[in-house]
Amino acid sequence: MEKREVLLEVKNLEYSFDTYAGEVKAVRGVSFEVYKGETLAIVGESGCGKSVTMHAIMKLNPEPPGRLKGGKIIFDGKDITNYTDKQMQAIRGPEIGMIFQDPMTSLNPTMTVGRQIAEVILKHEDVTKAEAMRRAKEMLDIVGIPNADKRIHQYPHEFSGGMRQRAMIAIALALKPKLLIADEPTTALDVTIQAQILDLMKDLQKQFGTSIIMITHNLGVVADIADRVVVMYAGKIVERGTVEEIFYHPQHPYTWGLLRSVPRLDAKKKEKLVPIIGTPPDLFAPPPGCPFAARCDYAMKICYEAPPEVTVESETHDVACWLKHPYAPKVANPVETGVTANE
Amino acid sequence: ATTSQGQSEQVLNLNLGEEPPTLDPQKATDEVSITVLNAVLEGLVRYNKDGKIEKGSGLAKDWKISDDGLTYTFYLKDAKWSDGNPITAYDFEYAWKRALDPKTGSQYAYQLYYIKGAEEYNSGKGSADQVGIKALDDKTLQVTLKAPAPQFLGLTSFVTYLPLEKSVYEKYGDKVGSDPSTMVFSGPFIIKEWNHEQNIVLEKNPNYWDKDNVKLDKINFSMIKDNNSLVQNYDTGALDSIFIPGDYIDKYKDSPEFHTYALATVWYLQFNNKDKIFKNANIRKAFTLAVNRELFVKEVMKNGSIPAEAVVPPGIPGYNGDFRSEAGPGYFKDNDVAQAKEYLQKGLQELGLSKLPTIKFLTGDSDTAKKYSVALQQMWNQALGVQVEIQNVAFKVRLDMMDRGDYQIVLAGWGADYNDPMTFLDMWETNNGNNTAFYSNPEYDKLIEQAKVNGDPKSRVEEMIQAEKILMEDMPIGPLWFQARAYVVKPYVKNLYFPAFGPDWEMKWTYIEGKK
Amino acid sequence: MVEITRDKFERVGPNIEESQAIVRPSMTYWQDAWRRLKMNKVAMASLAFLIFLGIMAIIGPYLLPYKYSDQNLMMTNRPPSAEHWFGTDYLGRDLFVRTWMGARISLTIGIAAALLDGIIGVIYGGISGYFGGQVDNIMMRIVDILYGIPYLILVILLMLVMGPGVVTIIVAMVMTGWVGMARLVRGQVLQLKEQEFVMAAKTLGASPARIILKHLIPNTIGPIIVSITFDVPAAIFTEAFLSYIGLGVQPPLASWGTLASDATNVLLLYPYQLFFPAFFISMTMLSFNLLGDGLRDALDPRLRK
Amino acid sequence: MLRYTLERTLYMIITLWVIVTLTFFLMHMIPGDPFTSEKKVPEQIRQNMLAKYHLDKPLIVQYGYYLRNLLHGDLGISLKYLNRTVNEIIANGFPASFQIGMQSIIIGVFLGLLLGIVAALNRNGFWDYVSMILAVIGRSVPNFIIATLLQYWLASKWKLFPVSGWGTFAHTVLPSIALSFASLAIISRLMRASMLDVIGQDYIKTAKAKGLSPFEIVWRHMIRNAVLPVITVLGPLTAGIVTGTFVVERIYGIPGLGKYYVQSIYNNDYTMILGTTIFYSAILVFLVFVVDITYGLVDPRIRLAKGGK
Amino acid sequence: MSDSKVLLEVKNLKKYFYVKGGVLKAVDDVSFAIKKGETLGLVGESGCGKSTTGRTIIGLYEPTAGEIVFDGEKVDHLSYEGRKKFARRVQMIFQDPYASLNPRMTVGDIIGEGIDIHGLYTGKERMERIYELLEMVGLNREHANRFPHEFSGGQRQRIGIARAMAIEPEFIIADEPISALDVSIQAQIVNLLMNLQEEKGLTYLFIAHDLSMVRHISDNVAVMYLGTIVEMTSSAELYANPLHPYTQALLSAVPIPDPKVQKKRERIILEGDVPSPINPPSGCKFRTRCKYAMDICKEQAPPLKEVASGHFVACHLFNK
Ligand SMILES: Nc1ncnc2c1ncn2[C@@H]1O[C@H](COP(=O)(O)OP(=O)(O)OP(=O)(O)O)[C@@H](O)[C@H]1O
Ligand SMILES: Nc1ncnc2c1ncn2[C@@H]1O[C@H](COP(=O)(O)OP(=O)(O)OP(=O)(O)O)[C@@H](O)[C@H]1O
Ligand SMILES: [Mg+2]
Ligand SMILES: [Mg+2]
Ligand code: NI
Repeated sequence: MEKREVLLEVKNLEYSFDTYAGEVKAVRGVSFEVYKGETLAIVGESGCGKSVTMHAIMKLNPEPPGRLKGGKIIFDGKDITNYTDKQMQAIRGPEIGMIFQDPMTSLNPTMTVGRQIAEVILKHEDVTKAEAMRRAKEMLDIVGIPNADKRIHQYPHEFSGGMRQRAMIAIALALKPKLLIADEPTTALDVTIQAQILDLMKDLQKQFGTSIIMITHNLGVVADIADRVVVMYAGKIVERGTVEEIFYHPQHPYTWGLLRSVPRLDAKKKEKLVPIIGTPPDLFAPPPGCPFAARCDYAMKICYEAPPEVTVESETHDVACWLKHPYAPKVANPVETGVTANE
Repeated sequence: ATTSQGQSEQVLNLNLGEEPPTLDPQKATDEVSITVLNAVLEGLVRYNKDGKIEKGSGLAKDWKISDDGLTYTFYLKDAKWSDGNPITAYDFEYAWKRALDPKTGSQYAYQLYYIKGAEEYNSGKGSADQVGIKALDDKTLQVTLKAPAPQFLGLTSFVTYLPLEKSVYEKYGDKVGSDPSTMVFSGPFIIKEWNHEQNIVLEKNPNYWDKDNVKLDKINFSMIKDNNSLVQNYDTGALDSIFIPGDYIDKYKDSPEFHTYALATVWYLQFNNKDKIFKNANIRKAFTLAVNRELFVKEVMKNGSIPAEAVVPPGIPGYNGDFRSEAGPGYFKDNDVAQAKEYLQKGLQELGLSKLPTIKFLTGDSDTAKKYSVALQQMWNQALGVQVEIQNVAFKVRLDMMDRGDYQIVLAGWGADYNDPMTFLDMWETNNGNNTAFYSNPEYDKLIEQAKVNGDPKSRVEEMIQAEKILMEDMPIGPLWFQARAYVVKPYVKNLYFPAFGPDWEMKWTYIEGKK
Repeated sequence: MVEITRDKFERVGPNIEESQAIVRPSMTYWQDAWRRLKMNKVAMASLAFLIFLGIMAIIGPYLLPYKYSDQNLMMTNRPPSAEHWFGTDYLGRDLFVRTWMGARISLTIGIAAALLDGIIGVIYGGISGYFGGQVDNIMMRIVDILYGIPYLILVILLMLVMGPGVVTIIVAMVMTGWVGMARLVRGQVLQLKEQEFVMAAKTLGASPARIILKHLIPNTIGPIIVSITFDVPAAIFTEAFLSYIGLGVQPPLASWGTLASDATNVLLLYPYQLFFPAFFISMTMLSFNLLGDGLRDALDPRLRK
Repeated sequence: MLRYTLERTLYMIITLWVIVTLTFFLMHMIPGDPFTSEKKVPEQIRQNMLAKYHLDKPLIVQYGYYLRNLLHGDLGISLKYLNRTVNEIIANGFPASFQIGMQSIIIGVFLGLLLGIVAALNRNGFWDYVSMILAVIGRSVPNFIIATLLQYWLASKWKLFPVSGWGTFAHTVLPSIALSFASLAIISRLMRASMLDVIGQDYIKTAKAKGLSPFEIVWRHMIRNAVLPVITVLGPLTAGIVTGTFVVERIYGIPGLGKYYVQSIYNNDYTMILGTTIFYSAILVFLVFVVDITYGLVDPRIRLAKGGK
Repeated sequence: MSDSKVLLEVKNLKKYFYVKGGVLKAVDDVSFAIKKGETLGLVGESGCGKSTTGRTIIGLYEPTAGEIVFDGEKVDHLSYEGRKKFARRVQMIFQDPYASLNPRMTVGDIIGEGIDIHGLYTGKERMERIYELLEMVGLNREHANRFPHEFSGGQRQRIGIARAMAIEPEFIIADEPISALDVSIQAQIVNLLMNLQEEKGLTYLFIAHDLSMVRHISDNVAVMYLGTIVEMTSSAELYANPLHPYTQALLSAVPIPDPKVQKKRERIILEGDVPSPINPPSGCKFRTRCKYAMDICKEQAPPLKEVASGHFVACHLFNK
């Protein structure tokens, strides 16, 4: 894979929340980069710190209790780690757009959809109100909402869920930002609507060349849209690689577990699902070793004692697991990859 | 403020305290309305500066009383209504009969019951023609009483006797007195403006027969109820005189602007003579004597009221002078604790009790009523060791409880209706509606009845003295104090008079001098 | 740093216990609420002040050698002194003793009225909300109507039937006071009854009474408690108003309301007489309100963390 | 919309009718009649007066008369102010009460919202406590004390305003301020709570992600959404205030309606009691209705639901 | 298994809500039967009436019309006593693991509530039973004294299952029990449900919108659209041979977790959204989004007809 231009680089990000019981270490040393024009998927169980990471990039976490403990965020060549809120205002919108999970609550119920789109244009560009409204209408057209000239005067509650999420996308993309962060944009939607939205995002990415960070639980969605995948667990990245690498050559037992616990619609027969037992650790007191050890079939003593180092599998693929240590017993990948299952 | 000549503006600012409920003279019953009406209407007589009646002080330039004291003939002055029409005897006849007409619904119609046929007409048993009121001509009015009544002459200045022009009555009917436009005036002033709940503005009446003696050009009546407001308005000069709200006497009592004057009003403990405890006279006496009136008026009231050891207040005329001085100052000793204890013992014995149960003491719900009742409660407790429970209830509730005899002791007061001792005495007759003490003594009743029809002033007064004495022996009520009122008045206000009963002020002769 | 040796790479498998374990300390709802309340300095200060008031209401009247009703007509309207810490009133009664006597009455009235409001309101609102539909409609109209009838008529009639006194005042306050609570509980219940845990109870065959008592009311308890803390000062306030128009407690008893209203009558002359009751009314209300605010935060499940 | 209005109106009328009926019978249970006074009048005269005002008839007949007159918009003659009609008295007193009430509501709403917003934005910060203490003091000091103190300092001491009375704008300032404290307190507390609610909403995150400044977020996205709960209380609050409050009117000598709510009951002024009750209740239900409509204007979700698609 | 007896039969079930703006036909003439020991999956887009169907069956809503027969007895319109008896045999598992547990009760009390209501055990026995249930769903006994908020979503859902199992029902309606959970946790729950079914011979009505999970757990599947069933057959048949255009679209919309396959797939994208259930389209309710829509679809609602053995579909395309 040829070297592409890096748009966003997150280095060793650490983020904590100070709560009554102590520090919740929500993100514990996360590094990844997003290339121009690609789609990066971040998957992982609920509470593993995906949203916190994204919010940390955008500086949307409530502070306090939130607190950036360390690391660097470099966006488009600029180190935005210590940007003030004022400086961030220029980034949010024109540089990075964001879509949230629940389209029902992410739009202001008392403002027309058109104005909500126009607002972001007015804020960042020197245009007239009428021009902004015209552009808002255009955006609605682009995201595939019919009758856009009527729709811009309607309120969010007059839109269906899918249309609201489209409107959210219109807001996020109104200024053609370089990066779109989509935090579980389809989780709240029906499969049919999800398919529409995913297609739309792919379309728009082609059209605008936007990079996308896609957060999702759904491996199907990852397979559909992602170029590269980051697997997070308990505030850390356990594995990252291209989508093919992750699906066909997964290296981390957690990734294996994820892949084995989803049923496949295209499988010929009902296979037995293999769940990951137990629940993720509480980030309030993360275990000293590998956070996944307690749920890992292959756990070794060392896993409970020390955090694993990152092993590079290929230029694009690395994994944090003790199994990769030369001392470790060799374990075969238990996942029947999709292709084989299909045969 | 002063005029350009350096002379004071003749404007007087006073506070009425509340909105007059009505300025229809035949319907008005309250002090506020009476005060306003007395300033703007003139009766047959008007009390002069020192509270006396003399011929020509009102619209009647002269009158004749028949020897049997039953027929009064009044001769009217050539006076005019404020609209310029002459004031005639027919206006009086109309107004008085209007008060008696049952359809008018006049509450004070009974003030005319001295007149022959009046009560019958008012209760629907007689007719207007049978009433002893007759205008003989434009200027002569003849009135026939059903019994001699020495107070009658004075009564003709009373509000119910004040007329408006007959044509005004006919034109406005029930609306008379709701607004200055529905009235004409015969008194020293006219009503210029009446802003409900806010103020009333009086101006000098140019058609008044005695206008030369009226100096004030304007009187502003405000309607402030709140004590603090009132005091501050006086202090800031927005008001020229106020009655001092009870609690503020300390503030003014050393000021040269501070004055008090006696009202013809007596306050007393009224015992329920039907109550199983207070039917006993000794108990009643014990409670009466145990009160330290001297201390009470001085430290609690502070307004110049004087301790009362009798029923009829000083200042009420007797045969030849003051009734009080003719009858003697009092019938018992103030704060006679030893005697009171004795009475209590005796009373308890008679009742077969060893100790008094908790006594209920009914009073109103005003701040003063509460204050007074608490002070009395403490005195009884200290002197007699009795437990007294105070019941503060709303005004009408208290009246209702008194009517039904649902009380043991109540704090009550009585002000004169007319300038005669009888106004304080006849209410204790057995079946008098005001006798809510349920006192009954045939001997007393007999004396009062005799005095009522007695044409001889001297023996009449003697009968009344006799009656008062019996009353104080039986003690159905325990007199506490004769009411006085404290007020402050700015030094530049001259000749503002404070009558002992009736209106709050007499302003006819008032003037302003030296106001800066 | 952990030493990496070969034997550490022995496979031991998952640790189910640990993967299920709950590391955070177990805390009941109340423990958690109390903990969060404790962190709220303002609320704790208020609570401390209220406890102080409570104690003073009990012992305050005995700290000086006077009874609340003892008059001394030779010592009226004295300013605060060593003898009379808060001064004396128009009858020479000691205002310190009367202020704490007043605290007794006012706090009793406030707390009793608030609790009764709470009980009636919870029952009424609970029923109205749970049954909904026509029942709710009618019950809420009754509330509207109750609101419309002049309060004073009700109070006067009540005084007539029950005679004046502290109990009457409490009843008078409760007569319309419960309405707010009923509305609150009803609103909460309307929301809660659509929640799945209520449905779950229904599918288990739970009776309406069980659902209301075990599921609905416990889940509104937060707002209920908060509302009660706000009702206490409201009742004290209403009592002050009733005192102002002459329907307060019977003399020689004193409440803060009667003390304040007596004192306003002489405000220009003896301002200190107003100071103490007004100060304590305000501080009590302030404390209850701040405590209520703190409780609201502490009891709000959404703010739990 | 029309249907909805009609339905609401019907409800209002029924509610009013029940209130009138209950009040009618309850008030007659209070001892005495309008003409009982300290000094007894002869029974015959009392009868004359009762007859004149139809008070001698059985209660149910009086009730019938009253309803009939009410249907013609006639509230009857006051039994204390004997030749003034209740309609006149209300018409006469309402403007003053209304002016003071509106002014105080405007002050209360303006300052209340401001305080609430500032408090919520500085949650648990300095301004939060300042606003809370201001608000709570406003609510916790009985208004007879506030009104008296304002009068003492601002009018009597510093002579900035007249002590009492009515007529010029200056007369209205102190009472408006004194009255506004309560509404200010309620509104600021409510606004704070609902602002805190809104702050946590997802669409605020969206607004932030758009790069809006904190001020723009507050102004455009928070206030409008947060103000909804405030609007709901505004109905009863306004009704209570514009119909006058006894205490403040009494202290400042304002020719308003407030005193009638209290005094008519003490005076057994039956027609006045009913008149003020009807007037108050009607204003209340009307304002609640207005508030509902305003609510729809502010919150488009409700507008549609009620209009029916 | 296939010849075992029918446990639940729903006949022409209707449930209408009377709302502002008209009648909302949430469930409009739905019929199906579930045999003992089997699982019927009910799928469809949000708002199509799945939950309403489940809730009406269990008696949380009164049916507007139709019949529900459980084990040979009519169970619609039961008295309170009848419902209580019925409750012992039929239980429900709810979608939202956060909202379905009373936050003020301990886990032990939540699980024990059914035991208390039906007076099954008391005292020590009751606690033993609660521990047993906790262990059955893979939790441990220490958890009995904790409160729901201390648990993760999957653990809570297991508590919900334990609550339902506490009174040993024969039939369980699972209303999207896994949609709120993480993928890895979903499998735990599904496996748990399937194990319980094997052990206790339970019968399920499994409501979901995740077609892959439904297929995994169900013997038969019914596809709902706007309150009506458009297709119903065995799960193998449905996925191998979907007939109704809606079913086809629905299946093709499910992304497959295999990038090569997924990126090559031809998808049938459904235009637009589900119409409002207050004013559904005339005739076939799906016609507004159906690319095969014909004139007749506008006029006539297609009946649910058996087009092949055990394969029912409601579409005019198969109505020759
Ligand atoms: N404001 C906050 N205060 C305290 N802790 C927080 C806060 N926000 C997030 N956390 C904690 O940070 C951790 C990571 O949360 P995050 O929202 O990033 O998870 P996520 O991976 O996005 O999960 P999901 O898939 O549920 O959205 C969680 O343990 C959460 O409890
Ligand atoms: N209590 C109710 N009152 C009025 N309408 C209701 C009620 N419950 C459900 N509905 C409506 O009935 C329709 C079907 O709802 P239902 O909850 O059964 O859908 P569902 O298929 O379970 O959807 P989801 O997947 O979102 O849970 C929806 O339009 C819903 O708005
Ligand atoms: Mg997230
Ligand atoms: Mg559902
Ligand atoms: Ni008619």
